[in-house]
Amino acid sequence: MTGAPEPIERSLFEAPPMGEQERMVEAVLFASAEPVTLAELVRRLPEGCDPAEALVHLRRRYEGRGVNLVKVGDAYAFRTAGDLGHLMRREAVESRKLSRAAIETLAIVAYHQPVTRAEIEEIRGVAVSRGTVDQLMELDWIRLGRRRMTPGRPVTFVVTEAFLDHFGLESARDLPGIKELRAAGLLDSRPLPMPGSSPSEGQDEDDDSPTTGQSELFED
Amino acid sequence: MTGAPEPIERSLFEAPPMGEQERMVEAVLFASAEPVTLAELVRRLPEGCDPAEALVHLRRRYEGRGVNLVKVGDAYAFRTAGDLGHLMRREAVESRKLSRAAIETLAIVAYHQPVTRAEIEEIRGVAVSRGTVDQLMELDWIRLGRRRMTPGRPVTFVVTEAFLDHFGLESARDLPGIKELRAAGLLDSRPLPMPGSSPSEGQDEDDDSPTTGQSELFED
Amino acid sequence: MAQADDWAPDAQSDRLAPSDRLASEALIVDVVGFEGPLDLLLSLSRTQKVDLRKISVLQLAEQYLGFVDRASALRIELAADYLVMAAWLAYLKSRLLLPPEPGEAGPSAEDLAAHLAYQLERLQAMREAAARLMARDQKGRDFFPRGLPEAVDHRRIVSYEASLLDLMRAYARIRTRDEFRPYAFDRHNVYTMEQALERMRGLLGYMGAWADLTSFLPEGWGVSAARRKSATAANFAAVLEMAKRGQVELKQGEVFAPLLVRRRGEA
Repeated sequence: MTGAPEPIERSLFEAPPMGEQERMVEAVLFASAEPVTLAELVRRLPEGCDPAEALVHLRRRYEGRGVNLVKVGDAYAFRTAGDLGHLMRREAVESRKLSRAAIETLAIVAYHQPVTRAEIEEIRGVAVSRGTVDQLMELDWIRLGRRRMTPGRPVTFVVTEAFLDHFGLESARDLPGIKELRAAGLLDSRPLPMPGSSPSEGQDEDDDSPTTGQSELFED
Repeated sequence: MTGAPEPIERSLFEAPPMGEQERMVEAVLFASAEPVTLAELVRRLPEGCDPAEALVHLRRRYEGRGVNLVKVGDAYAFRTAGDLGHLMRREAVESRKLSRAAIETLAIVAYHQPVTRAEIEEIRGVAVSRGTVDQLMELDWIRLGRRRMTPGRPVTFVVTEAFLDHFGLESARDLPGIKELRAAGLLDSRPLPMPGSSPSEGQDEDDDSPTTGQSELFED
Repeated sequence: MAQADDWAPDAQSDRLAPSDRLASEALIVDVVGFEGPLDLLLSLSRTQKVDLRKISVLQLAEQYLGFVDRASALRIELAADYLVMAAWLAYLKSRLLLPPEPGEAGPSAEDLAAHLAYQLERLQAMREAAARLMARDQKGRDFFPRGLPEAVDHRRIVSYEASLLDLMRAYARIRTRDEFRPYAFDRHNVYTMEQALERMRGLLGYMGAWADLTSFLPEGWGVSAARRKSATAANFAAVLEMAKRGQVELKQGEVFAPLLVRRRGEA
């Protein structure tokens, strides 16, 4: 890090020592969302810096490491070493928002468990499609509970450990009640319009792409 | 790179040498914008690896560099060095300005966690305004903790890993000045001399037994 | 306290000198600027310029009461909590000044005063802590995460995201709907598209030549208008879906003519 002894007689606006310039280039390349050109590095480092030289040092420093400094066109970026690509598998996760039907069903199971399908429908006011329940079970957020000891012995649903884990809860009992929701300002006390009766409600539904909406209704 | 000659008679499923494990941890952490937990590293590295030790080496290697290895709760991440923030202005995201009420509420949750809404109000002397808790939860800086085992079983709030990550804290114990505050008794839930007679206690919130307050989080 | 004296109510509040008017306006601004009585007390306590532990609660009570008097003289509406605090401080003041009644139970006036001082000190401490917290290096401002997270493998794993907040809001939405609008969903007279689809699928095998869609109404659904409407709409949606899947064909001679349906591939 300490290269040649620094010539003290140079100006106040002296460029930082090369070790410092290397740190700067390192930080800029790391944080940037795209490869950074040399011109851009010159612009971003203090006056008098020599990012080209800093890049040479930095490149050497990362040689053989888990991450390498590579040149992409006329720009520079850090990239995982080619032989470690197999470790990167989990990064390719595509996240989608849960449909409104699913989140409502999930909420009802969480608050009312163990709960039967008929009870979920009673609370939501609409039929629960099999796809919704299947999806929540596939996500391992709900599972079958004990059968209800009533005529027909319907199955019940309860939330899973994975659910608690995902939502950062210690137990489903930690969920706040309606009064607490309102007190905490999480709940608008203004009555909400029924589905489909207002434009604002329509927007809510927008996060379901039309295709997912359909397939949920028409699952095979 | 080539350390001691590798004993060929050892098993096929031998863990890679420590230098190699370090490279792997480096690659995985570099590739992720979010902190990666130790458990996740164990899962992703080959059988028999010891990422905890690799992390120790790696942390030392990046000391004083433009990018540092930091610990966030149980997880690890690379972050640019704090003194180089000025170079990254282009990357800076305009953050929503928090209200004074939100900032104070956040601090109270951080320093007093787990804390009930009534306790936050008792400390601030005013009701927690609608939307404040909402905003902090939306930022994913606070979340629900365990319910307090007192009459009414009120919900509690605690800070999240995202909070620690945002403020560059390893744990809530590293909050600035927390030791001094605790030593001065300012983090105690000090019982009121006479229940119900204190001005700020005005409401019927005295259901929280004050003694349970601190001990839960800061047990060590 | 000089300040408290300044705020003593005086009779001539109706005819305010310009300077008084300015003062009263400042007071209004101040009242608005305070976040409740504790905040006001904390501000007032600063004028004592001592360690909050050694603060004179008696003096503070007088300042506060002076403030409230002044506000009422200026006809400033004070929120109830300010008045509750005033009443409590007046009580505390009298307890501090008078010798304790013999045989009196409960905490002493000194205990109450000490607790108030503690509350002020704690609020002050949390404010300072909040300021120190916000002064820390912050992610996205002072230090930065990896700007270019790498996704090497192209195998896609779909993960569904939902936050606890989403969950609570969804539940709140359902519950409040019930609260404000009596639950009166008439399922008896509603025929769902799923039901229709299920039934029409079963009938698929029997569909030969072109047939009027209305002839497929389920039994008991053709009598009342409401039920007929619901079943017709459900059947219509169901055959549209089946046509989309290539299971049936639909045709209509002209606008409002009967809608005809047959199995696809039927000559």
